[in-house]
Amino acid sequence: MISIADKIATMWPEITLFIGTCIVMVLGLSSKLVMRKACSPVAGLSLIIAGLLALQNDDAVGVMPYLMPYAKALIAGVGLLLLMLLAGTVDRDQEMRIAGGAAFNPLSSTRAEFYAFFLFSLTGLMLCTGAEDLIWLFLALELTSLPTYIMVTISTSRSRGQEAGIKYFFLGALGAAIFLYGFALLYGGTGTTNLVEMQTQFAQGQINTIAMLGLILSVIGVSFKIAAVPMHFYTADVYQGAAAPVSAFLAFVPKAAGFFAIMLLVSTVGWNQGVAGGLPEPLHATLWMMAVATMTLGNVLALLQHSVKRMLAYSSIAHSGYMLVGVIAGPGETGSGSLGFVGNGLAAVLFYLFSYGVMNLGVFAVVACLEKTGDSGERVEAEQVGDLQGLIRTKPLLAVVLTICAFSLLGLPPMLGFFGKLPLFTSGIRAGEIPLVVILGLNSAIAAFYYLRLVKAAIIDEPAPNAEPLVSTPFGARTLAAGLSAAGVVVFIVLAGPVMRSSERAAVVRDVSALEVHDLADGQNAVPVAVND
Amino acid sequence: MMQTLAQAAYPQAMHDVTLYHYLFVSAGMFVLGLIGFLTRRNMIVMFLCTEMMFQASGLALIAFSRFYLHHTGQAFVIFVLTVAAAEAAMALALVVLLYRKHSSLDGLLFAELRG
Amino acid sequence: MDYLVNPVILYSLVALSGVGVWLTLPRKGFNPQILGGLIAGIAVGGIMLALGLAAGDHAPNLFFYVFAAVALGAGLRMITHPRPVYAALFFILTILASAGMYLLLSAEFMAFALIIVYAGAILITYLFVIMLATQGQTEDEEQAQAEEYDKVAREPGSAVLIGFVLLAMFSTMLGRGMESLPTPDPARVDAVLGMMPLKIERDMKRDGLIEADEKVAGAAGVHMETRTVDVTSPRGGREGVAMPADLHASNVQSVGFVLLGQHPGAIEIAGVILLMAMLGAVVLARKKVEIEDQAKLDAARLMREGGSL
Amino acid sequence: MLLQTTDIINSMATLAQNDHAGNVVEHATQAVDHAAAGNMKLALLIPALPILGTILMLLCAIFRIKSKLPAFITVACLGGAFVVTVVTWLGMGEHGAQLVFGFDWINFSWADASSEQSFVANFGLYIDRLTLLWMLFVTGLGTLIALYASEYMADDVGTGYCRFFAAFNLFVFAMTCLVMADNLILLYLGWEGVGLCSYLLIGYFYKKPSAVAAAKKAFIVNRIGDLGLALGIMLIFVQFGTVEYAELFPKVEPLVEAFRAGHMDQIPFTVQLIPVLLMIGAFGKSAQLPLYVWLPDAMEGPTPVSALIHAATMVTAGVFLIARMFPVFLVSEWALPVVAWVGTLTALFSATIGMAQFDIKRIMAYSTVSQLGYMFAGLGVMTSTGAAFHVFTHAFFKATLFLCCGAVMHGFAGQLDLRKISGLWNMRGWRIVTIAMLVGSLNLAGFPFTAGFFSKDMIIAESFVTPGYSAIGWILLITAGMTAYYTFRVFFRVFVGPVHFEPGEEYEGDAEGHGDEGDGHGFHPHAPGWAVNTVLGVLAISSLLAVGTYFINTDQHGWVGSMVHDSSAYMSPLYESHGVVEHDASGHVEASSDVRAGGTFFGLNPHGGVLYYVSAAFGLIGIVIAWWLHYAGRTEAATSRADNLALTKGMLARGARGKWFIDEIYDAVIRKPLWVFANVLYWLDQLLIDGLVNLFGWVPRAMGSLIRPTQNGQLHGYAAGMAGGLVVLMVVVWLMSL
Repeated sequence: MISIADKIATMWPEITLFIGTCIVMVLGLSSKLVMRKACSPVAGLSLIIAGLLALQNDDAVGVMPYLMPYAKALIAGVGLLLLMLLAGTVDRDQEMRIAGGAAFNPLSSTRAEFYAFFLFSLTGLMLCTGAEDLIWLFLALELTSLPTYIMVTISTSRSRGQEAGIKYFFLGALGAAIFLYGFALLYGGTGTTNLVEMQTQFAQGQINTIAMLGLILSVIGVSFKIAAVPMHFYTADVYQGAAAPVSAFLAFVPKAAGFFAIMLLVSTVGWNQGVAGGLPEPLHATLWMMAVATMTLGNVLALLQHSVKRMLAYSSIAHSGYMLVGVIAGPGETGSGSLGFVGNGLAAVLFYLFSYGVMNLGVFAVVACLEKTGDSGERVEAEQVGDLQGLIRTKPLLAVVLTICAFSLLGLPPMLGFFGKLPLFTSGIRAGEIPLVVILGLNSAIAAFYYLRLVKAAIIDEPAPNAEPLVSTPFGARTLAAGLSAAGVVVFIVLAGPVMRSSERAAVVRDVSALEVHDLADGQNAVPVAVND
Repeated sequence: MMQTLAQAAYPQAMHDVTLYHYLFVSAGMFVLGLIGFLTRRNMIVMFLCTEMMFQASGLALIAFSRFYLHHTGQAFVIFVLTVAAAEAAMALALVVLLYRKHSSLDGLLFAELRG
Repeated sequence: MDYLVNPVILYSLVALSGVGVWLTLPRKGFNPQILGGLIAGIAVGGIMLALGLAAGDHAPNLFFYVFAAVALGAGLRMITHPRPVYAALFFILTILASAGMYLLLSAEFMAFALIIVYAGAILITYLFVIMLATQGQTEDEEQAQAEEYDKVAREPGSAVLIGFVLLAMFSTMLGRGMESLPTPDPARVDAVLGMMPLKIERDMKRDGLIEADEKVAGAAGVHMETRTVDVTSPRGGREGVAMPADLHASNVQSVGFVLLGQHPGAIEIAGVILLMAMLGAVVLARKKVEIEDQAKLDAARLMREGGSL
Repeated sequence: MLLQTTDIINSMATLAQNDHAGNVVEHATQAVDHAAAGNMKLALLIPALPILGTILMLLCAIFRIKSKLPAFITVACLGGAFVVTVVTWLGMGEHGAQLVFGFDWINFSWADASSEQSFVANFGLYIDRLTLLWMLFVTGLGTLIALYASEYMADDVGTGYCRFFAAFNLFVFAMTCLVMADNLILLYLGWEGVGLCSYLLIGYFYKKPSAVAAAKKAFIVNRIGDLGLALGIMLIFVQFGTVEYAELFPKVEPLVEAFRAGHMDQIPFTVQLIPVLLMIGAFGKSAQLPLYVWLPDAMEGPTPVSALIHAATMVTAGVFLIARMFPVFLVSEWALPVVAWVGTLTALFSATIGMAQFDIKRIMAYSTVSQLGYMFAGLGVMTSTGAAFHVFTHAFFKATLFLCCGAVMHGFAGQLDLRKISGLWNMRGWRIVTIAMLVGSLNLAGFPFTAGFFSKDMIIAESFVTPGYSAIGWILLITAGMTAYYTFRVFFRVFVGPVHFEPGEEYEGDAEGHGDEGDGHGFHPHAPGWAVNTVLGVLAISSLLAVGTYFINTDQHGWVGSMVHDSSAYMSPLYESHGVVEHDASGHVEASSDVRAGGTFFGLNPHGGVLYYVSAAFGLIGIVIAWWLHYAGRTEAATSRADNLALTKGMLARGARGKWFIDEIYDAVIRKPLWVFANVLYWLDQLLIDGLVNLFGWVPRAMGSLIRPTQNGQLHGYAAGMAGGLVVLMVVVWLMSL
């Protein structure tokens, strides 16, 4: 166990974010517009500094020793894009009234808190990546998700936001109760909350039933965050009810936290405990069924949607299912016979998180950029697929962004999403999960239907004759976020190499077998036996 | 009093059969909380039920902590209490907000988003 | 110890208690709550009895059964009582019974913390909110206070089925894992004592094992393997003075060492969570329910005119 | 792992300046020459020019150019690519396969204790004669079709025009990637790119619901095939540790040896699985049973697109894939027989459907499917030369045929029904079209001494030679007769005979002047202009001249044979082991001295020339039947409306009756049974195969509708769902731990 001083040395990014949070909380309450507007630059600055600090750090910590630099830099990067997208989500009415001459009333402003929640949540996400202990992991997960409940609720003044908030919060609490019970049993089955000790203990002997039950309960509970079946129910309602930028936030931040947590938890048992290698059978069966159900359910329900946000919610479920394939496949052997990145399921998940974060954000950004006039004269998001018809004629940039990102989400070569999905396939094959890979392939084919529907609406269809004209939101930052994510999808086709390399390094799981070999060598002074072949 | 209350004189090891009794009660509390969450429509009571599920975890943690004769589980419970308090604060604020709007605490009022 | 209780008996009793709980849940018309409660109580009591018989000498003492009965009974009443205030009060009872079990488990600090923090603070907040949210306008409405949605349980059948299947699974798997749990190490209990030479010195002085002018030679002078201490004094030190057998670190001391020694980072995170929760509660509490209609129209007009921030 | 950004445009510019510094990377394999010469690096221009064209098209679209400029830019780019291809081919000399390195694209390597491994897929070109053969007709025909399209699409000048040519260029680019790639990943990129562009092009008339549906169908059916290819590629990497041809082929070599020696047990099962997966991809792209359904529907696109897709590019991709990966196919016991039989059945099946159609473009579509069946059969019976030769000749004559149909369609306002047009030969300005059509038809029908005759014959002869495949030979012979029949049915109906025409559905004018719109009054077909005529002339002449290639390099089965020689598709060791030595093509009568272990044709050597007479006879019989049924004695186009018109006016009544008489016989003896049979097949096709494909679309939706009620918006329902799911998983875990 490392000392607290060493631990703090790995936490500078989080500390930076927290300092940023404190500054933002104060700035947002200022009566000066310029100070209030400084909230997001300050948040962005703290994210940039946190990202840079994360890259500096290279201490090996926990069961996935090198996860932190990659994951934190990824969080900071996608966080920056999300920050741009979140511009103007709250306080729009109030700022308009102030612009119209009303006095600033700090009691009705939520800008400070909104950005603070944003940073709190990212802080929690970063803390997840460095978790060495169940207690730490539990708190980090809660810190990640609690602010998102409030963000959803206050993101729009419409009652749908509150409905989304209540569903998200209550079901989230239920999920938290489940994984907390799992953590308790995991502690009970091993006698320790420390993940490294737990891993060593698992590697030494049979896995206790209580520990296995705890592990499975934890994974199922945490899968609420990644919106996997059976914890997926909230997803569509919440994504639809929240404002589009917040939905984009939900599609990345809790999902990333969930995957980090699941990877850390599953790493403790490792991928060589099954009868024929791989995960232990009960855990394998659970994850397998979850993966299959998740990707299938997400895709088939997405087919039926007319709301872009709902469709993206279900597709987000499906993408979680894809990523679970990587978790099932595991990191693969090291040493000879290793396939490296293409055989490493965890690296595939980490890389997919990156590509999914970028490309999914692009589509949400397009929705966030568009508004139409609602029934009672107020502006509402243009979230129906039908609203996007003929987008290429009115907003060509957004239409191109939508097309690129949708193709990428579809996994069409040579888009980034293709390179994200490829290692999931290859690692699945490497792990011998052929049925799973076939289902994954079929699901990718199903996904073509609804992503192409988006593209068709935007590029091919004519706008309906009596359609409300679409208006851009007056936030350049949102358009910038859209453009940047589309550019990211294209640029990282070529630049994917370094990211893949880092994700492969980040996917290293602490090697317990080496310890055992070492112990054996000490114990019985093994002599190599000539094998007659 | 303390010595009579305590199952086996601390720090002697606790038998695993005894541990099982506590775990059974803990599982029972968890399940009761779950049933309450599924059947009660009053949002405050629903949240009370999640608190009960948290308490079930707490009881299991303390029992294991006693079994292993160390105190990590007890420390865990402190954090569970903290998080439960934080969640309760936010949940109650949310519920009050919704009550002011709808004058009802019925969790089934919210079914506009579906499909 | 694959099964403490014959699985057939266990599962039938679990099913029976499920039936009992199902009967207890409030519904319209015929409402056999008392009967249901009795059935559930008898069934759970049967399980407990069977467990106790199977455990023989190792069965927990009587207090456990009392607290368990109170905890589960109050829990059942909490989820069935139509009035939220009573539900909260019954939950407090569950908490108190849990605290009792914490005491049985030698977790005194957590027991009292639970009562003070949880039953005393958090649940009182709940009570406030419930009273705030469900106050009847006039006394006539007192009867109507128990609102319709509180009187009837939603889909009790499926909920009970889900819950009790889960209970059966849990009890089976928990029982199966019992025998292969890692062995606890009693020596670790007092490991923390080695870090408390002053406490040892104080206790040993009280017991007269060392003289008034002798001092324990710091943490390095405590040998927990042999339970002896080295003492120094102006008269020349002694080595290997045996500690009294009943000298243990108290529960609070041990928890404190674990908390601050092993999880200081977690405490910081917990602090951040509490700050965030406070902020969240404030934001939600002051959020206006509706924008005034005029303001809404103004905002809409500004938007139409292409106003920007 | 190293992945470096190289700007393709920059590297192109460097190449253009003939700057020899850098850019050529030596791959460490012995089997392949590395292009050190400057003219080989020039080959990078072949993919670069079409992509440049795409970029220019986008610029045109941005600047809203409303002229034919985009078309001519496209022609220039593709023509340039063609010239570069020719120069590359001439510069090939006697070299074998050569690698040309473009830029680093995907390059990971990782080292471990025992070895260094890598996953390399660079943007590099693998140039051997097979590649060049394909590129010659892809770029050549692409240029000609683009020129044709410049006139054909003239009504859409503006944004649509730019969109069309942008997709056109992208299509050719994807095809060059597919064909010239030096690794399977780049091939896959091209493969998917071709699919995407076909989606865009088929759906070009996006206001027509049928076009959109057809585009979607094409895309989805292709995706099914692509899944097979993708899995195949992954399996190749898993099995052989590389996706680069230059490294792959040497690794397959020992397995081929093992196969030849009969040591099947030395070949892992997974290796035998690879060709099956690749085959699924090829079947999808090349429209073979059961995945051919998209191709006839793809007629909804503009005709140049049909020509491009059907004649030269997309559909031959499957043939190319199998030809390129031939060594991999050789190590499987079942792969090639399956290919042969699927091809043969496809050929027969679609020929029967083609006989019962009235839409001339659709007839050509089914004939394409049928001819592709021939090519697959050729590959299956291991005459890759024959298959490649047929691809080559087919490219020319099918392009001719399609463009002729397009000209007719264009001239007669979308009319494609062969009962409603007649006697083009006698109309002004249609002679070139008719002649071109005749040339194309002769080729397709396998008329003696046309290129199509020789290429088809090579496949049929080989199937008689190969033991166990004589049934295939017979089916192919019968199909050849059917092909001749339906080809000349179109020709006799539409292009010769009495003059008659009715405008198609696109004709809208003159309604107020006559009131009887639709029967052709006031409608004036407009004859094709210079661009179309030029293209048709060039194509007709090339189709005729293509026969000449058969007599070049006769010791290697003609020029195409020499192109296939030295490529991966040529398998000299196996060739002899199967008892098939190259026969002397210059003298068919010269029976090879050793009558092989292989099959014979009634005791005669199939390569000995006897089949030339037999297949010529089959073709001629088909033509004669078509002549008798559709030309002889016909005085009026065969539409009932035209008949009625003739009857009421009392004119030409006898002729009409006579025609009825012919049609009665035709109906009773041939057409009715065939019609029934073809309709049964068509029905099967619609119900079974289309049904399967539709099922693929329907099942997920149905599942979705079933699951949807769980998303009822109720908080408690969701909670119950979560808890219920938890319980289900717990029960499974419990059952597993029993």
